[in-house]
Amino acid sequence: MLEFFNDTQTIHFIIIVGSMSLFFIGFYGIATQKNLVKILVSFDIMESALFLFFIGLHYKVGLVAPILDKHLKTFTNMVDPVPQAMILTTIVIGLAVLALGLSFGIEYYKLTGRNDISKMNELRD
Amino acid sequence: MNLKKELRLKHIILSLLSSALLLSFLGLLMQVKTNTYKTVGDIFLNLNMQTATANAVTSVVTFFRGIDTVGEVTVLFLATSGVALMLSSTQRTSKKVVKQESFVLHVGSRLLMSVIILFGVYIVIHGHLSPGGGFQGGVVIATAFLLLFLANPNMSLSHGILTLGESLSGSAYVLVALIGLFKMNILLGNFLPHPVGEIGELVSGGIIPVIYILVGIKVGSEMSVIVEYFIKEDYYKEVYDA
Amino acid sequence: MNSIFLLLNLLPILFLYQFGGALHVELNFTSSFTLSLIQTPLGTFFAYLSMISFLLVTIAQKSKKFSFSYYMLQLLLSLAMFMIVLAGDFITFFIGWEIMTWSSYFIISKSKNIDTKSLQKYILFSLASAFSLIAGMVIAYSFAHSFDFSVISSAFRDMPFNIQITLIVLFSLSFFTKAGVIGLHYWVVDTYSKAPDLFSSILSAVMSKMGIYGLFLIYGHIVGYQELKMMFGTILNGTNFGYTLAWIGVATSIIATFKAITQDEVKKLLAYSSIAQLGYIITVIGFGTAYGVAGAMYHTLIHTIIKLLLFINVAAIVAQTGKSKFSELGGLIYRTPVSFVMLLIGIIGLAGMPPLGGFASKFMMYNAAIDTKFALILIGMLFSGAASFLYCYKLVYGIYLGHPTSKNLETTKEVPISYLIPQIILALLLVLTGAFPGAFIKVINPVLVEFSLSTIPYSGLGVMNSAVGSFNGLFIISAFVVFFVLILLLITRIKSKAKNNLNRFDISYCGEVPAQDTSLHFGFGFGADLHKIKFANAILKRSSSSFYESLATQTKKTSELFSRMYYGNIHNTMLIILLFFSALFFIGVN
Amino acid sequence: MSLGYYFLLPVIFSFLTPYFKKIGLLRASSILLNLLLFLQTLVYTMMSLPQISLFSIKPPLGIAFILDGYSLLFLLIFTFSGLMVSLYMPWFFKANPRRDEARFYLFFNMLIAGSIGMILSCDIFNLYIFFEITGICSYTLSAYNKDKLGLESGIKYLIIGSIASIFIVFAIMLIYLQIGTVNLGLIAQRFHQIDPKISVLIVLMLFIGFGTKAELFPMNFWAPDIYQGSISPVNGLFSSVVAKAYLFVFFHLFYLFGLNSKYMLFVMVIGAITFLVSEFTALNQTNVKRLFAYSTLGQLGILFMAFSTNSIDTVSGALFHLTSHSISKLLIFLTLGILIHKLKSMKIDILGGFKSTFLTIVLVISFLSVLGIPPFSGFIGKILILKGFALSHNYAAVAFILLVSIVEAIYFFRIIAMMLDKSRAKVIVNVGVMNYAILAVLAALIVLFGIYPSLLLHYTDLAANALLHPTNYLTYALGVGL
Repeated sequence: MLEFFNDTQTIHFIIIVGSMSLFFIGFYGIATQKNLVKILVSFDIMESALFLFFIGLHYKVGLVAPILDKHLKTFTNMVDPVPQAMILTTIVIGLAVLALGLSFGIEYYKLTGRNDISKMNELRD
Repeated sequence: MNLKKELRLKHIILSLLSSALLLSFLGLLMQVKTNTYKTVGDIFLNLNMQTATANAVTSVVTFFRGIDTVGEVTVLFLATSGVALMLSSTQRTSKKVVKQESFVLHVGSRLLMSVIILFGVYIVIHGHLSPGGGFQGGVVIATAFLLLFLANPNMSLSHGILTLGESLSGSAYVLVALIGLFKMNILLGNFLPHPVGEIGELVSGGIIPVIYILVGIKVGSEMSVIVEYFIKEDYYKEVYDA
Repeated sequence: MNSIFLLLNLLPILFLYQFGGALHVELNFTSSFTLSLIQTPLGTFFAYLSMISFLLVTIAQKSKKFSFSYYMLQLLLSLAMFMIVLAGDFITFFIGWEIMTWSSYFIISKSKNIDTKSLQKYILFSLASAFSLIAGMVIAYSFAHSFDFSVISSAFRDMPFNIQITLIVLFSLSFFTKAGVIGLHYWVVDTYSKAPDLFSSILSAVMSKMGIYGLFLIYGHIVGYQELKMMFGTILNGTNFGYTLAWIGVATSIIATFKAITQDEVKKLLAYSSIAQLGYIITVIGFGTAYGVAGAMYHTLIHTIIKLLLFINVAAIVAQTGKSKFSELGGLIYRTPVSFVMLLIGIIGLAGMPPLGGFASKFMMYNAAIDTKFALILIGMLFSGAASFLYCYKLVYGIYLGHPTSKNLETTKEVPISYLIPQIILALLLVLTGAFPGAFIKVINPVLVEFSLSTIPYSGLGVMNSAVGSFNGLFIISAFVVFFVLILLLITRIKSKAKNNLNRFDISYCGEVPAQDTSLHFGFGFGADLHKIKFANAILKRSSSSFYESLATQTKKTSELFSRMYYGNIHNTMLIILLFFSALFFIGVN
Repeated sequence: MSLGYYFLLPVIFSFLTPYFKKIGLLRASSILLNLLLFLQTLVYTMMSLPQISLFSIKPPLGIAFILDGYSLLFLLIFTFSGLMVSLYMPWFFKANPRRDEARFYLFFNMLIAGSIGMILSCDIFNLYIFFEITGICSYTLSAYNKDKLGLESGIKYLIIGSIASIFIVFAIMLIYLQIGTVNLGLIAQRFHQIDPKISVLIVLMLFIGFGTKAELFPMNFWAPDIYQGSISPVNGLFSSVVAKAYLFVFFHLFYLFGLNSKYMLFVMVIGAITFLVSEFTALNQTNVKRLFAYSTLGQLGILFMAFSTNSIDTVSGALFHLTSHSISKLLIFLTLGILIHKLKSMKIDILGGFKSTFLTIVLVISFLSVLGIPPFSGFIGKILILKGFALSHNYAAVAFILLVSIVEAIYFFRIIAMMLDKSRAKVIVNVGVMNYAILAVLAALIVLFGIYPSLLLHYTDLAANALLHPTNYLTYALGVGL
């Protein structure tokens, strides 16, 4: 019944639709939300969408994870390891920025009691 | 009232815009021709035997694109320092509160913690053999501390040890890179013996497991620091509000 | 300190004298352009003119304390001018031009009565002038592939007509601003009147001449008078171009003359007079005939001498009395007789009366106008020349004649000798240029050759030849001196008698006897009624200031408009980035 | 000697910062580090270019640091600025004591290291990591004050940086999906084979990403806020290092990917608008930091106009202008640090309220240099740029730059008039010996490059050649003959 999915094209189609929808949900989020935490969440949604998109499009039916084990002795028929490495890096960076942003937000909230970014307007001439 | 209307209008316009962008992105990405070139990753797969690492992703992360990982570790380190810079000022005042944890929680959390740490260490040192590695293992280790904090908010980690772990592992990582430069005239060169025959063994792959262990220590301590700062922060605020 | 800088100011003159006319230095500045100093007859003339002016002003500065930085900046200014007039290419010229701009700016800023607005006016006009120059020079470069004057000059012929026009307009605008052509003179009056008193003499006498040098350079050297003739065609005996320029010059001199008459501040009057005199030079500079060029050069020389003399004179009086308005001065003739004589000589020259140098230069210029048959221009020049008598009179009356307006004017002492020395030298020069106008032909002829114009025949030191006629300056001045001495004797005899018997309060009007504090200094106000003349009123009530002020307001409004965008709402900033992305996406991808 | 030191030494330094602090050698070690890197750069100026340092495996598979003429000039600027700021910081911390001095040094050194990484890396994903390192350092440094303003600027910068990085990541992913590589050399080779619509999308995303960070017009509304909220030496770094690093990357990719013919006009117009809007906005400012922030934006606008012209002369002039602008802005912001500390205000009036001949002279020199007035270094850059525009018969650009420069002159000379105005109340400002030396060196460089431009022009010509004809770079990036 799920043979329908055993087609690279179909999988890619689903991944593109899903990840892009997620991406533009995040896009809508950063465009409309004014709460700092929500904005950071939106950024994370966008990033996650990109990870899905990137990893997903590198999967082709029939390929396996690039790890040897008892049965697999050669690196053939495996998915591209570079996108995975890149995503790993990007996740960590995203995490780091998120943590930093939250700590800024907390500190700012403590000082002013606000987390609405559209009301952050003390920096002006 | 008027403002509300305006706001709603803005939301509608923006959602329309997002949908329009989504549709055109979909249209665009659907018709993308697949890549006709051999990707770098495919070449890496062919070369991967030479590194004697069973996990190709690990060899890409720590060796082929090793400097990325140095950068990544640095980014995490910088973020940790940034978090510490931001939140450290409130840290001192939060010590007053005394709220004893229950005995069950005390024992249970410590039992679980040791298991989790063990699991984390396993993931770290098998990074070149199986899925996982320094980052993942480090985060698992940090969750152990998260558990401790959840059980007992009064607990505090020894910053001296964490900093030492952070600094030494990070510096050792860079030193490994520099030793590669001196021994093989190439930064991050794999200067340790890595015979291909040993592939799949725990000790194999030359510097790759070494790097992943260092990364594991570093990520573990950094994530613990971040977790501590955020947890204490939260706690501090509750007290402050009450 | 004064003596050191006096010596330092001597150095460029010696340097120039040493090379004698064959100075040619080239310096590789960057790979694409070189700095070069080349001594041309025109440049040499202006170099000596400015260097000697600096020397004289430095002598006058002995009497007052000036800081080290003031002297340094003044030295820098003189070197910059040296660089300008000897430049062989536009880069050197421009570097000198800009150093001149900012060093003079800093000197002006040291004045006591300067305000930010005047400083801003000065620097912005100077920079506008410089930027117009730089625009011209890079456009010229794009065709000639060199900044060298000679290369650009030879490439000029092959440029498209609109580029040629653009270049001429840009360069002219730049130099007009420096010379203070009407409409672009907005900065001149404020700056001249508010600059340090002695420095005003340099501004008026030397710095404005850099604009004239620039015009000579462009019309005579870069474009060439022959080329101008070919480009624009001829009208009567001159070129169309010269005719247009002459109208600008005449308008400048007429308007500035009227404005000068109504001024109450001494230095403002001198500033307007300076604009008017430069207007004459600009009138004749474009004629494209030998006599036009000669007249312009001669008047440059005379105007430099006169303005140095007058400004130093006024500076001395201001320093001595602390007053700078006609309404506050008066009756100083008894207290400072030497200064009075100097000023008298100055205004005789300024009015263009024989026998002094001023007459020779005016003679030359009027003759040039007659020669080219620009009758209307000639009428205009004569008209403003006649009107200039009025402000000359006001100058001498307001300060020296009439009655002292306050007590301390009656106890003023003669100005210090260091002020008088340069004045005496300048007065002598004025006499000499009047007596030996022919000597100057020897200076002019090489320049005319440089501009490939016909030369002026030379027939003796005292004889000034022109297209229409000639006069013998030596003879005139001898006759004048004889008559002057006779009349002077006569007057002193009468005066010596009268002086003993009369007091200034020995008058009564309508039966009333003036009290001690009644001001009897009335004449200073003349010119106020000029408004009643329709023609003069039309000139006087118009001012370029409203235009520039509205420009400033517009700039401010624009600035406010733009700064409203930067009001720091990060949400909107983000939205703008996203919308910008979307817009570019829909435009670019689809 | 290895290019890797530019990144690895600061990394080790920052990892060990707590221990340096413990033994009390924090400031000294930071100075030493920056000095070492600067000296290494000086050594590189004497070596043949390009130079390459490999990581793990040679390109195009692996990542390498490549130093060509273009990056050499920026390397000089960055390491020099780093050295100057690290020499300045001891005074700053003495004047404004902070608890977190160690963390400042950490972020400061990594900011320089990240910027240098961006200009050296020959791999676009690696470049992105350095981009993030620079980003995180700049977010934290702008929030370093931990007061309302500082945190606000930190949050703003972080949000903007996140948007930029998302677009860049997306672009990198699309590139990898299309041509299976992240090596700049290979991308350059294969870029034209990308599906045209996707290639436009990639360019657009890179443009938004780097353009936002490089403070181009419709995307730079945040920039003045950041300057206002952060401390002066950091302003100096933002203006002379960080903004220039993003500009470097922008044009490096612009020319490597061969986008110059298609997008030249677009970038030029955007640069022109940036210039116009910023200079006009600066007129209306009363906060001194914002004022110079706008001035920086304006100068970046000119640079964007000039860099996109595709002519060696203009680009060389632009590089000259960039160098002199970096020096001037560093000088200005370091001086502002002194003034703000002494006069306890950020209003523009502080520039009229101090009495120090030395500071007045150096400030005037830097202002005149920014305005492009001879005999200071800014003039050479400006005349070369104008000459380049004229040579390509783009007279509109010449007229535009000159007209807007007058607007620029209005506020610079307003400040100068303020400084010279004797009627204002003046506070005597003593500059420390070290600051005296730093500012004197910077001012001397401005004058030196103004009267002896060949010294710098040699490097800018090299850089312009390397930028517009990156064949050497490409062979190294492709790992040919290694």
